[in-house]
Amino acid sequence: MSALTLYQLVALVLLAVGLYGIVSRRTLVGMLIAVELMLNGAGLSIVAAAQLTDANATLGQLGTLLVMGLAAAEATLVLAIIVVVSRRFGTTEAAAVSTLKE
Amino acid sequence: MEILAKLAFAIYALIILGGALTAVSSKSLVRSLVGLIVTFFGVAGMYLLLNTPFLAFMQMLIYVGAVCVLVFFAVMLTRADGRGEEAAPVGGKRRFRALLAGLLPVAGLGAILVKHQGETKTLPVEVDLTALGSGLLDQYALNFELISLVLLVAMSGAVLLAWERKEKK
Amino acid sequence: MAAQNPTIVTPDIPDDGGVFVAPPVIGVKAVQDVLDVCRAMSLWPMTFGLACCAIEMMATSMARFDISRFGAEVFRPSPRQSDLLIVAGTVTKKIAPAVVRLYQQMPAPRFVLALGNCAISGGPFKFENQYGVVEGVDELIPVDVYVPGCPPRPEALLEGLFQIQEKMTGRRWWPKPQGAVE
Amino acid sequence: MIDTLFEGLAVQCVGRCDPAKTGLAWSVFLAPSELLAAARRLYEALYFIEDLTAIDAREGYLLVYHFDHMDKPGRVALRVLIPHDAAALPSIAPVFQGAEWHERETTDFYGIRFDGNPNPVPLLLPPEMTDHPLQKDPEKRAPLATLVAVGDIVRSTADFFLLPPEAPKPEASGA
Amino acid sequence: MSALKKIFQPVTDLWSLVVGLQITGRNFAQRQVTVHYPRQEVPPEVNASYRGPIQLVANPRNAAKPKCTACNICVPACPSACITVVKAPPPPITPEQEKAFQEAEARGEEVERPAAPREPIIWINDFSLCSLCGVCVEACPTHCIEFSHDLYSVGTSRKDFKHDLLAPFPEALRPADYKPEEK
Amino acid sequence: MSFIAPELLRIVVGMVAVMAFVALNVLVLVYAERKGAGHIQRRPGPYEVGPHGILQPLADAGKLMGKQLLMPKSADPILYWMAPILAFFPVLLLFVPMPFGPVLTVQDVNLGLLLILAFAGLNVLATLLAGWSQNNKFGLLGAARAVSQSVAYEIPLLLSVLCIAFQYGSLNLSTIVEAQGSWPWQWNFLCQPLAFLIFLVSAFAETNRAPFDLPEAESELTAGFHTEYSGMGFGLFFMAEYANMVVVSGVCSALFLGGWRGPFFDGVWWFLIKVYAILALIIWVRWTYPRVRFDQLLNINWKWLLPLATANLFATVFLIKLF
Amino acid sequence: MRYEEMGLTEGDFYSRNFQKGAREDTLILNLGPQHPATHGVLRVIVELDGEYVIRAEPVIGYLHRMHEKMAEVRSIYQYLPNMGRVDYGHALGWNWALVGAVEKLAGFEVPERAQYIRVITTELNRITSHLLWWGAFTLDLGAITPIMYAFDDRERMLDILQMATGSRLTHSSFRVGGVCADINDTFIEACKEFIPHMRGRLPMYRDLVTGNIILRKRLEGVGVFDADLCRRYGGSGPVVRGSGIAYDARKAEATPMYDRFDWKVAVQTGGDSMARYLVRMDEMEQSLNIIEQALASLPEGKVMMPKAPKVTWQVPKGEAYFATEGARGKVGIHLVSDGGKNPYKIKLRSPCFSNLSLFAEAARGTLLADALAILGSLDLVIPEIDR
Repeated sequence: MSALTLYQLVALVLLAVGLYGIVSRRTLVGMLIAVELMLNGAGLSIVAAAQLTDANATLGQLGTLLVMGLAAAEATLVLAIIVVVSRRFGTTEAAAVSTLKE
Repeated sequence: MEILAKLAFAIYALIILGGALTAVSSKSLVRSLVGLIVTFFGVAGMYLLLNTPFLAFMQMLIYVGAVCVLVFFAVMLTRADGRGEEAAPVGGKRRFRALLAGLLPVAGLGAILVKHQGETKTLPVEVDLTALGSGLLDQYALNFELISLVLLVAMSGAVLLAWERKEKK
Repeated sequence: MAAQNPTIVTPDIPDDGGVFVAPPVIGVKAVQDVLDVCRAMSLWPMTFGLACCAIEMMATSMARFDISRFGAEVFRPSPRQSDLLIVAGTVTKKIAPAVVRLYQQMPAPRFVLALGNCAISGGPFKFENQYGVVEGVDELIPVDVYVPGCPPRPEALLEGLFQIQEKMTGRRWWPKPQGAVE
Repeated sequence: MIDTLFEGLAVQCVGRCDPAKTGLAWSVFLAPSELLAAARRLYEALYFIEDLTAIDAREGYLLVYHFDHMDKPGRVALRVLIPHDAAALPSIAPVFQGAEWHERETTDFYGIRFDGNPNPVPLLLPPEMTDHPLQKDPEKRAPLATLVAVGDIVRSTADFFLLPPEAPKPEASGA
Repeated sequence: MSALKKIFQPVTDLWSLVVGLQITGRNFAQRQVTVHYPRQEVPPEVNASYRGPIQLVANPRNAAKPKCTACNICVPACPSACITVVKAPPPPITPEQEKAFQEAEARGEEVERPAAPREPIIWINDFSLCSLCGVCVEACPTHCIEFSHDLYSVGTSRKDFKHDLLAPFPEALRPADYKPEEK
Repeated sequence: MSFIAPELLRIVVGMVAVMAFVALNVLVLVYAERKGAGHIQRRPGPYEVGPHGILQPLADAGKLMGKQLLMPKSADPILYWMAPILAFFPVLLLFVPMPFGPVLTVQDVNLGLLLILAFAGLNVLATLLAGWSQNNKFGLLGAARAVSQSVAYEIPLLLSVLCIAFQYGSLNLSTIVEAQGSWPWQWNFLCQPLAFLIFLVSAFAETNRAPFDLPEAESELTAGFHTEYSGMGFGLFFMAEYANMVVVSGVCSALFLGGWRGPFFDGVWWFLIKVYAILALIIWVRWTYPRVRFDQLLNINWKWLLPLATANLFATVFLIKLF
Repeated sequence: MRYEEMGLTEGDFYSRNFQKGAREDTLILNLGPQHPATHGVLRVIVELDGEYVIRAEPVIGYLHRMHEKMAEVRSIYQYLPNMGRVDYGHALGWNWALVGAVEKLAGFEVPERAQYIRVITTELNRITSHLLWWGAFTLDLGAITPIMYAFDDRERMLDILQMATGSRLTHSSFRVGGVCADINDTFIEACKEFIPHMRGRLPMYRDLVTGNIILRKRLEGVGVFDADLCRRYGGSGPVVRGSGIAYDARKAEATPMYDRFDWKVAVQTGGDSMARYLVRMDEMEQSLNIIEQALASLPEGKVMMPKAPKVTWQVPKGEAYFATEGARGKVGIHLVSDGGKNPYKIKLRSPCFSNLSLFAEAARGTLLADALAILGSLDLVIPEIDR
């Protein structure tokens, strides 16, 4: 198996585990952690593809940097949301928050 | 040397796997956060293997230094210990759905990946920092600006969301 | 290790507030002796003042008497990090559980110095039909060295420290003061 | 001044004392029901609470509240007699919040109940302790007349319990 | 003016930090005030005024005996009941003496039985209770109690502080079963 | 994948040397701190244990090692023991790119500065884990404080470091040191005084030293985040704190004070002298000032340091472009 | 465990009681009884919302030493030494309060020299007390060095005081009708030497601590008490003088001798912790003035009144209230006697007790660090609160 495939498989594993986590976790924080896993998988995949093929290596690294920036922004926002939710509902369980709609 | 690199890869892969599994399966959220950190370390190691040390250090700086700390804050807001909300056993149905959600896309993507293995360079080259910098400012300036905008919006959004409490007082 | 002293010899396992993880001593005699000297020279007291004697305890750690010359100035606020519990002052029945608890929270090897007459025996507050004072802290926890006085002068506290060091290592490390009786 | 301050309240006795001999300027005897109102008058006259305690005497518990003034010194002692077997009186903590602790302390020592105290838990003594250490043995209690300074009586009700049989006794004013 | 002050405020504020460093720096260079205790001691004139555990004054006529007359005034005077004094009993009377006395009494003579010596046989101060208040010293009618200047007493047992104040007096009377303590 | 055996060996030897260096430094610093504190307070400090108390740190170390290790019943065992290790061992890594001397660097990393900044972040995590895992309210409060403090002060620290990095166009510490001259007026603290000050202040905060020692504010939180640690658990935190101080001083001396460059002769001695001078300043400050309040701490950062650092960065960039 | 046999059980009554009124999303923090900031065995339970204190309750009584009970089992003479232990910081204030109450009740005239000695030693003791507070307070605020400098001077003063009273801390040298020992020339010389020395030290204190920007920012505007608050809680001493009320029991209660000296009541109008701090710093200077004047005009004569009462003396019938200004505020003794061997009742009016009782209200809504600064600025001595 080529090196690229191996890296991609690792990234895929991260994606899978992240997906599993996001479904099985019931609190927002747990889901946030799962999302971070997936984002890492994405970053790894991009870098591996850029470094190990003839694609533009700079582009790959920049892409991953952008992903990291996104991750930071997302974490900030989710944290704020969690703060608000936990203050309002006294819990961070996702199911409890779904009562918002009603 | 090839052997060494393969060994390193295997170790990093195991670290990532272990960390990721801890992160999604641990009952205590702090432990799962620690799993996440371990995963970050593993990924950083992989970046090193890919000869992108800059990304590896940025991974540490941003993910471990900033994102994890933020998540920790979030964790502290919840009852995150072994008796917390996350501790209740996951029902079989839920677990099945989760497994399904995890495995289905992966199976598809994995199959494609294994089937269509691309060409691989054996020795990835390190990109000069200046190239990265000029890339950010010239070619991909728009993306750079966009991400700064996103960050800004996220920050102000977070501040706005969390502001409420002071007004109440 | 000074065999005559039960509170030092037993690697006593605190029965409250903590899980015993590692034994404090290693089985080799020479190592133990070296460790004992180290311990004797680095007795970190707990910041625990009860009454008047606490001020003299503070005075001892201040510039004039400077207990730090003997390595005992690191007053730790947490019992987990301290070696020496200086019971400085009157132990009332209301505080007694806290004293016992603090003692139990200290990891072995730990030492107790009763400073002042109140801590030794209730001192002037021991009278018939009294309802509030524990008549001697040794009714609650084992005490290694007693320093009497009301309050004792800082010199006496230093002597008490030397006495503990003597108890741990079997010898007195410092000369006797000129003015000492005996 | 104190005369006028308690105008309209059912004061049992107002006595003027000699500060040089007793440290008190006024000694005022009240019924328990008037206590809160009297405290409020004192508060409005800018008095501050000094302390409060009880004297376990033969006639009952004599509660003594000391007030003083920051600009015009002169201690006012409010005194309330309550019987041993119904030891309760209203709390003045709504007016002088500082009295809360003093009252809790008095409850600890004498077992006197203060109705309306916002936090009536033991203050100084351990909560497990049930007896009240400063209560005296009944045979050791002394009559109030030997204990307290009534002072020169300015006015008093006719049935005031410490009213000397004849005109003000010399030793009543402090000796 | 106030605007100017506002601008300079941070400067003066920061300067106060420098001043602090200056002071501690100056003290760093200054002589230390520490008394290196076991090697040095505080000046004796300081200790001379210190009230240590009480001791008995020697008898002016016989320095080997205490001056105390065992009048027991200090015992109830002590607020914390730390003094134990036992007066010496009268010397034992042998049967012959007793007989002689009785005979003399029978003869109607004034018999002078030997009186108890005005001396203590036990004088214990439980220093662990003492509050060094000096009430006993002031109460003593013969001024035979004084403060020592012993600042060094420590012990490993509570019993160490039951000071036997007769110990310094070799000729002091002792109870029959008294065994001098090894020190 | 440029790992070759001598390189590996060099790293291993370097790590061992670094460990020895750190351990020695911690001992010396503990002694120096206590002695310094003593002299500032006009007393001798440790004096009797060994000549002038020189063996005091050894005695302390021996005692801490021989002390019983305890864990609270309600603590999370894995995290509880992970925290001190996570606090101490990454610090060793920070010495890897440290330019001790012209050739005396464990491994000349091109992104050395970035490495230091990246791994310094682990310290925060260790504090957090320690504070959280011991299940003690004081610990938790201390941890929460530590995090907001570190996160806040990392920004001005980064910005002030970036100024230097921009100036030399490099993240390699050795390059930066070499680019500075031998004489004090050629060092960076003169051409970047503001960055130097900001770096110093942030360094105090990042190493949790007084007057910014809020995570372990004794009078408020007893021992803060390490309240429940005993024996070597506490010892590791203790060592990490001092090792962090050495790192910060090392970086400061490399960035602003010319590292191993010095008048007359370049070399490791200059580096050490500068590091110890900064350490002395840190100790001196600790024994002089009261502790700031928590909100003031953040205010200093957000209202003063951050704008100043940003302005400084812009000015630097502008001037670099100008010339 | 032995203490359970003594009728004490674990399980905390106070925190359970406190928890009853707590909100759900707050943290309840238990400071003490062993906590570095509480100077002994005070315990404060606080409810924290983040770093903000929303409720605080001091729990006291951990050092309750039954002084009022002891008064009923001991004669006045035997009770005197206790006074040195009520407030170890300013023992002579309490000494004076008790002997003053007895002298008032019995109508004794105290020789003038004895009164002067009382003034000198009491004021010296006041400075030691303030220095102790100053050091401990700065220690609370995180500065470690000032307490060392404070203790330098304090040690010198303790040496001087020991000459007159025989002990360093728990002085009990006042007797009914005088003082227990006359002062000698060494004492006077030492005092005269000490006054300029101390005057030289105060500016150093000011520069090191008072002027320090960190300290000022920690104290200014923190814990503002107004006169009404002080009145409602019965605060006294520097606590009211920091709020702009020139109330000093030495003047208000006409403590003997003080009218002969030229001194001012130190007042600050800020009402915050800084004001209380400054009041105490000023008071040290005023005390030095008083000592200087007293030494200059020290009369000759006896130090005990003739026929001074002995151990077995019985207090005459009646009641007396004597108050003087301790270092922490108004120290009062309410003495009730039925003419028996022991006093019928003695009530100790402790300034710290009243001052601490206002803490709960003052701390509401402040930061945790501010609450501890307020606690420190009250200058608490626990045995005096618990008695």
